[in-house]
Amino acid sequence: MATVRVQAGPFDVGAETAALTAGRTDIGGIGCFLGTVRAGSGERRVAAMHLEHYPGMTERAMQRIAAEAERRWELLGCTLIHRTGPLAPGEPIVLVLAAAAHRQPALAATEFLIDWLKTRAPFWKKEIFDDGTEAWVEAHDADDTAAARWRERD
Amino acid sequence: MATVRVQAGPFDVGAETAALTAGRTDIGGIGCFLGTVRAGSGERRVAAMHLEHYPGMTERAMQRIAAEAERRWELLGCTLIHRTGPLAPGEPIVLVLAAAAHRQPALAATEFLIDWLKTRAPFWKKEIFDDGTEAWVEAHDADDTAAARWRERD
Amino acid sequence: MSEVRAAGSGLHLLYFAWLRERLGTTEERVDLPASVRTVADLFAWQAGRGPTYRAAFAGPSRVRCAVNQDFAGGDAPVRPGDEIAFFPPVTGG
Amino acid sequence: MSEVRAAGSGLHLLYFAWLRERLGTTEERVDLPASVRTVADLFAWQAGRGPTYRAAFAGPSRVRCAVNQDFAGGDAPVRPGDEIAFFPPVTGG
Repeated sequence: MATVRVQAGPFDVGAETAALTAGRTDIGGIGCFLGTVRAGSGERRVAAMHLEHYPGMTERAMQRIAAEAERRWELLGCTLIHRTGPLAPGEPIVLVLAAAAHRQPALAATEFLIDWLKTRAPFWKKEIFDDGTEAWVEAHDADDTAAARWRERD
Repeated sequence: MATVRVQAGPFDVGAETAALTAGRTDIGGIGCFLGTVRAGSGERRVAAMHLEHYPGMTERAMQRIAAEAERRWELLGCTLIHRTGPLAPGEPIVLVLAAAAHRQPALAATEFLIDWLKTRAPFWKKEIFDDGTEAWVEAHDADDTAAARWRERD
Repeated sequence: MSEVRAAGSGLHLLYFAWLRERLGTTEERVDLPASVRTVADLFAWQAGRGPTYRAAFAGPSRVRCAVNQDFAGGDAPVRPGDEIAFFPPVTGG
Repeated sequence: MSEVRAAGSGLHLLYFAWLRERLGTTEERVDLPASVRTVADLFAWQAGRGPTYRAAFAGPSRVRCAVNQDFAGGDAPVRPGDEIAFFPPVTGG
């Protein structure tokens, strides 16, 4: 049931939401998270972001994450789209949509999906700075902590 | 900073998201909630929904709810749009958007905004059923409970 | 936020949703009754206006109130010129 | 979900992100070393391939592993034909 896509090009939030809800009258709420590239606030500004991924495993991991959300909540639809390749500051990176009869499961599933995407889908971000240097983004403990919340409630 | 609108016509999720993020490179995440009209699952199906509101107070209440979210989280933008008048099953009723540097405040603020909108903004829903009967929707204790979570954390 | 005040020395009363339908009234302008200093007083006064009003406003009422477009409890003062709205618990969102 | 298996009797090794850059290798095919039964064995074998490999794979390594496109811990078995990927903790989303 879930729509899972890995793509280089941009996505259209309105079109994806419309596709998820088209012809449905059983959906009461759609939760959504849209992640975008930040330029950062340090001395070096991010000039570009490069998203590397593991083709094949990425789609499998995203399908599993969606399936786990569908196991935990009564979802009426779910969309995960993640971009790869070069991205400019301000551009969208990731889209999560979760539809349900009521808002609580829709919003909880949205939070779960982005927490697990950040810790269980094989993507890696490299920042290219305006001074020409570059650095792979380090994994955040906060992301592991956020993802671990969901294991505890299992 | 918040965009607050009460309107009869539909809204465009993609356009509202784009407006919130246009030209920004400090936003890392946008949380979103979209509420839609359910046809219901009982014997009587909802043929139409009618949204009544209190013009003047509605906008004030929505501005205050947005201001409270901005007080609680470091938001980089926030949009609240609520429709009024007659709506068909499947149609969008309400849109909440909250932008922040990171996903946690964006998603927490989104949840807060819809919880408070449901309990503190003067809207009333009437359901018109396919058998010609109609009924005002009753307030849910669950909504009060959801909204009360945020008072406790104050 | 700017204060909302209806013009005049009486009260501007508004009704919404099933309360509006049941009372058959959208809005009315009334002189400030001498007995009314607070929202609770106004509920008591409304309850004395006949059986339909009594059913809505007497006892443990399910009706909510806003004074000058802010939610108001029973203790809230009522003053000449106030815009006072009565309605069921809200159900938007 | 269908099982992912690389063809052949050796191992198909993949490297991502800074590990790929540091090792200068995107992928390689190796014969299954006799000493390797598990992912932990494979880390030990990799650590013996020179200083760059040792820095990445020896001791308390920050490198993660997937066997046939599923995250795998040190105990996970390694079999002929497996596709085995090494990479830093993920940072997408």
